[in-house]
Amino acid sequence: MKPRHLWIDLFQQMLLIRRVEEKIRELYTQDRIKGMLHLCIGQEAVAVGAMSALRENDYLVSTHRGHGHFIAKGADLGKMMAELFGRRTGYCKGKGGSMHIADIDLYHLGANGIVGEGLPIAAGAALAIKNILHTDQVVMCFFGDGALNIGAFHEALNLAGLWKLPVVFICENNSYAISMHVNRACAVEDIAKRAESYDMPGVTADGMDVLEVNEQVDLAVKRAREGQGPSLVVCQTYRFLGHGRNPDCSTYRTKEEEQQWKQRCPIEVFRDRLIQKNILTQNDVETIEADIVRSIDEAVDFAEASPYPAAEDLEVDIYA
Amino acid sequence: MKPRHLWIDLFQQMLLIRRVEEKIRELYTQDRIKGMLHLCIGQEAVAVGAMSALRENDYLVSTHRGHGHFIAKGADLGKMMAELFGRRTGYCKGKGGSMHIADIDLYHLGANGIVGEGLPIAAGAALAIKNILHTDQVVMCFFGDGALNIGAFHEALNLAGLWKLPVVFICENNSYAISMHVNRACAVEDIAKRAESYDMPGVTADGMDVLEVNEQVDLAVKRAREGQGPSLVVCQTYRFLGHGRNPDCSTYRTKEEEQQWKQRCPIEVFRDRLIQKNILTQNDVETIEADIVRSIDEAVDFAEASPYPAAEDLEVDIYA
Amino acid sequence: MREITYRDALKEAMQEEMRRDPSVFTMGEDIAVYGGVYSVTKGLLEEFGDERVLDTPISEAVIAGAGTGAAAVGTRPVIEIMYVDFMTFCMDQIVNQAAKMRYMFGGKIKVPLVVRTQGGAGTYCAAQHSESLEAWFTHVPGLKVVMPATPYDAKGLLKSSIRDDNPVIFIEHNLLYNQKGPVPEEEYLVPLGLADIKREGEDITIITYSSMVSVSLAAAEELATAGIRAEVIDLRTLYPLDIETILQSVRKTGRVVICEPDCKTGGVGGEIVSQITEYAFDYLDAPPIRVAGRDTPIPYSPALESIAVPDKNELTKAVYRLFGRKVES
Amino acid sequence: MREITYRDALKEAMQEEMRRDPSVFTMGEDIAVYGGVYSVTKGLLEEFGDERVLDTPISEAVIAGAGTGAAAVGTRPVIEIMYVDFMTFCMDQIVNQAAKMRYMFGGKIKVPLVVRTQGGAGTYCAAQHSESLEAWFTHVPGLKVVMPATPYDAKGLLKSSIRDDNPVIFIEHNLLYNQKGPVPEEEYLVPLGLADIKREGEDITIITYSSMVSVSLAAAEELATAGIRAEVIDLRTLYPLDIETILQSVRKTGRVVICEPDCKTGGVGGEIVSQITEYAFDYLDAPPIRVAGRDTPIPYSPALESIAVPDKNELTKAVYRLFGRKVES
Ligand SMILES: Cc1ncc(C[n+]2csc(CCOP(=O)(O)OP(=O)(O)O)c2C)c(N)n1
Ligand SMILES: Cc1ncc(C[n+]2csc(CCOP(=O)(O)OP(=O)(O)O)c2C)c(N)n1
Ligand SMILES: [Mg+2]
Ligand SMILES: [Mg+2]
Repeated sequence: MKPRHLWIDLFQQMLLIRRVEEKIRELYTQDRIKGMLHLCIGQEAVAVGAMSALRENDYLVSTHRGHGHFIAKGADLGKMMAELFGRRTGYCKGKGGSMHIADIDLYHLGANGIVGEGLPIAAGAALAIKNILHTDQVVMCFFGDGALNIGAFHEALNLAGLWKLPVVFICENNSYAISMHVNRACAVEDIAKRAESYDMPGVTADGMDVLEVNEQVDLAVKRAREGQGPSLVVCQTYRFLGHGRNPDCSTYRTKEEEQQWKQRCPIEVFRDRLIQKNILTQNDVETIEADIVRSIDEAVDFAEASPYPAAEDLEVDIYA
Repeated sequence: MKPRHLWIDLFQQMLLIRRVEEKIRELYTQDRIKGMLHLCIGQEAVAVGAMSALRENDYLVSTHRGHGHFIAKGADLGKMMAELFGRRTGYCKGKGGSMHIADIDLYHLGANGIVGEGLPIAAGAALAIKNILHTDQVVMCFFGDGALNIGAFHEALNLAGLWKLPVVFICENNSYAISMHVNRACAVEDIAKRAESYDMPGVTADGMDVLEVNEQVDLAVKRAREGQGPSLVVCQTYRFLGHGRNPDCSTYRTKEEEQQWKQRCPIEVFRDRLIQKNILTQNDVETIEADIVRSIDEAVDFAEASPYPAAEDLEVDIYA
Repeated sequence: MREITYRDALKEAMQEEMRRDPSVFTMGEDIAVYGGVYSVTKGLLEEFGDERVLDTPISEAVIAGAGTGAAAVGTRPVIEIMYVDFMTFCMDQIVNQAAKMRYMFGGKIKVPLVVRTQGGAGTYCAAQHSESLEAWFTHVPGLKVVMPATPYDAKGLLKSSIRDDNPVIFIEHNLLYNQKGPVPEEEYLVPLGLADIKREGEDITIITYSSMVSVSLAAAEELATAGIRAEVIDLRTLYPLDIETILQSVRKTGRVVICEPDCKTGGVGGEIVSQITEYAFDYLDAPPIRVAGRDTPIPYSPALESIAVPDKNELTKAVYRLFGRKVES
Repeated sequence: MREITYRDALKEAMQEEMRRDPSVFTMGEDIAVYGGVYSVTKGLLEEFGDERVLDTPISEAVIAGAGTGAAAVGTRPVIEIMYVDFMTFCMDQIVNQAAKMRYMFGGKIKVPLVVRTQGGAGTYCAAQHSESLEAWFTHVPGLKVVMPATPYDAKGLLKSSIRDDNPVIFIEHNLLYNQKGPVPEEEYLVPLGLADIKREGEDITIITYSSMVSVSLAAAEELATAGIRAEVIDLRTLYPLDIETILQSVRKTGRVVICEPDCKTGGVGGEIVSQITEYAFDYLDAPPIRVAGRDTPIPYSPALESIAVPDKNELTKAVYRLFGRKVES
């Protein structure tokens, strides 16, 4: 388990993600940010718990719901916001947006608009590391429960298990793929058991508990780094809001279910724990909040003050 | 288990398949048959054992190594040979050849040139049966060990397990996909266990024993017919010859291994058993052989006497 | 005549055909309980039940492959692939199986499969949710390719597609779902393979389809004020191509612009230009040209996306140029 | 100069590049122990070991996806997809990932991935093992598409493809593996994007590639005896297209035939005709025509397969017709 003095850091990161997502929601509700967006509010503990098991030069492969991963990997908020605003100063010069945000300098191989497509890419990065680059880097690959039944999941896990690749597969199981409950999509309930088909350990973690996520993922990362191959870690979590911009979830889930999960808010529960254990005071929390708000405001200002790409940029960077 | 009086029938079918395949080999060695071909010599017990668990109007989905399946489904040898000869009188008017031979009247949905592609098709036929046609038909789907690691396997088995479709998946595990040993391709050794990921039973049968195959498949077919959903039956078998036309297997398997398997020839072992149990005499065997040889010769004569398709046929039957 | 949206027109087509023929069923991601991410299938689950309206896992390959298998045994599946971009996951099932099965089997089988999907740029969804891949499918013998531009055509063509005995790739456009247009209450069909002259004109032929139809009509309107009478042909079906209607128009006008939403190189326009050149070369007063999407992935930034795909200005400029008129670039 | 086969030329390219650059590695089905079903990679395992020469399971999607991931982190994978027909399994990985990654990421990443595959009709392998799908890939910005016709070009282009920093679809032709041709002992490269005039002529331009190059050269030979001097342009790279070389020739000859192995509708010929019409309309003495594969799945029967794809006779007849000469059909 992470030493206690790092718990504050975990809390801080989760809160930062939450506040950034809230700001983004505000911005797209005002139509200042366009396009397809998926917020990870409710799932912050997975991103932060998992990523804090990584070294700086470990690779990350993210998903369409990737803001949290990106922030936990150390994203500059200004460049991230600029990307969402479609500005030239964004991480992808405005060409990627939320679903394709990436930064190779941060060892971040991109969000992905296609369900499950991160898995083969992660396997490939891990293969390159193991066979060609000969470093002790690890690749972390996030995917949602929706990706459990797509062919790429099977092919990638089989290859990783077969070749003992240094990759950690993290399933963020928030029970839904858009409207589809995981039990209506996946022939089995115990997802982690699927790891057995690929000769790798599979564990389930409480995705609302940042420390538990971190503990489980840490083991998996160690295994990978030591050459023992891949693991599957299933984190049970919940998205508090709608799938994308559409806030309505009423056709496929109940208010009661939502309420139950919201009571387990990974940030509030952890905050109370930190305060209770005297690791943090209410005052500290407020300072942290204030810092976060300020940094987000700065990021938004930077983004909105930034220029759009010019027409000449359209056909640039297609080829190297 | 099949009643004894049907054992002769099983023997006869296996022998027929063997002799047809031998004839085809002779014919392509003489370049009288062209193109890509995959013989099932050594694997006859799987085709015959499995198929004899079916009713006439149960569907069959076959593979590139499909001659045995097709014969066991009741193919007319003349029309089959004509197809391999690329003649107009063939099952597919010469357009399909070995890899695409099919006959919907025989409830045979086709050999398939693409590894693993039968599985989704089989799932779909089973879905139609269950949800729309409301019959008690069953779909039997063969595939090789090579298909175990392609996405379609995962997606099809998941869907079938999820929706409890009336389909039986039969893996003909002959240990090799061209040159690739199954243990070099599949992250786990116990293939049948993969069924657990899809909420269906998975069993392993001795694919060199026609009665054992039949017994296991029979259970699976009953389950499917009774609405209990799909099963996976892995039949351990061996192809005695090369993968396709190329007879050389020396780069990837040993003569000793081949010898060991050949000693377990499903036909010879079963013949000896029948004779030993006085179900069959040596004389009967010879009569059967003679009948088979005659029918094959007739089939070849029919095929070779048949006309090729005409140039006008080229662009016919693309659309209904 | 009443006006309904493209979305509702499609839904009516589904309802009418499902009522008419019990062998029609539909499956796809989020189409049942949720009613489809573009709400086209809303209400179908309630009316037809969960045997005929199925939510699938995210498994495009098996959706298409199972559709093919179901079609092969005599039912009429309408599968939904949420974005045409995701057709990349089921190319084998569509191209090597569904499209070829009848031919490979010597004509003894029918594969009445409809693949409903939608695509196109214009919604700030970036490179993986904005593709126009129709050209690929026109290159696959055995498939038909349909792309309706109006509610009327959407309904009539979808009904015909469902009744067709061949695999049909039916590509809707996400910018059109909310568009309203006249749709009769009475039943009707729009046959596959027939283009529609959406506006008559004598001076130039604009050949177009899907989202570019309204762009072309707007351009024609503007051109008219400049004295250029443009004929606008909405292809509706890309394969089989209604080359007769095209040639008739071209013989009359002698000038052609193709206005297409997909990227130019390898797009559907190339094929059309080639056929025109092959069959009506002597009628051409000027080279047929293409006003098409740029050869680039679709960028996210609204500032760039809007110039990645043709608009009215680009089209009218191209036409003016063809008539030798000066335009400020 | 020594003569070696197309197969050996490809193998030499692999060997030389793997010796030169330790970040080059290769994976695919049956390529290591077996040496490849067309023996192109025979001996690589022995020389470079099993970390750099990998037999994969039958998992085309992850082969391509892993290739993309490996390329993204700085290595140079050469993946083999056994038949171009099986590219249908990895379209998403190639089209939505490899091709778009650089653009989507704002130019901050390179994806130096080579997809070696082979295809084409002529080997009695029927509809699922005989495709010519090159047109699809030319329609995907971000990809390069290479199709060599000779041992010399095969070697030089594969070496350039491996050194290229972009995803390259490198499509070999199964009828060419045993063809011999001159290949220097010294190292050389053939740059991507440059067509090659395989025969000079003044009267007509035959534009072709891959297996159709030898067909075109044979036709040119026959045409010469009839007094028609044909120029034969081997495109070698289909994307980016060397339109300059094409236009130069067309301006000289005024007549064009495209001779292509893929099926006509939606094929690469349409694009070329369109570009020629767009940029050299006034130089054309006759409509550019296409001699292409028929719009049909490839049939198994040798009697049919042989007429599904162009041959010398079909090409010469088309040329005679273009010159207004009578030919018995
Ligand atoms: C291959 C593919 N199919 C469908 C989609 C459309 N889609 C986008 S997100 C999504 C649901 C994903 O669910 P999950 O993986 O559980 O992630 P979550 O949204 O819950 O984080 C779907 C179906 C897609 N992007 N890619
Ligand atoms: C998707 C796909 N990839 C590759 C091939 C080439 N191929 C044809 S048969 C074969 C091996 C199949 O092995 P298996 O499934 O075990 O069947 P077997 O040949 O042993 O009967 C391969 C790789 C193919 N036909 N389809
Ligand atoms: Mg989910
Ligand atoms: Mg095998």
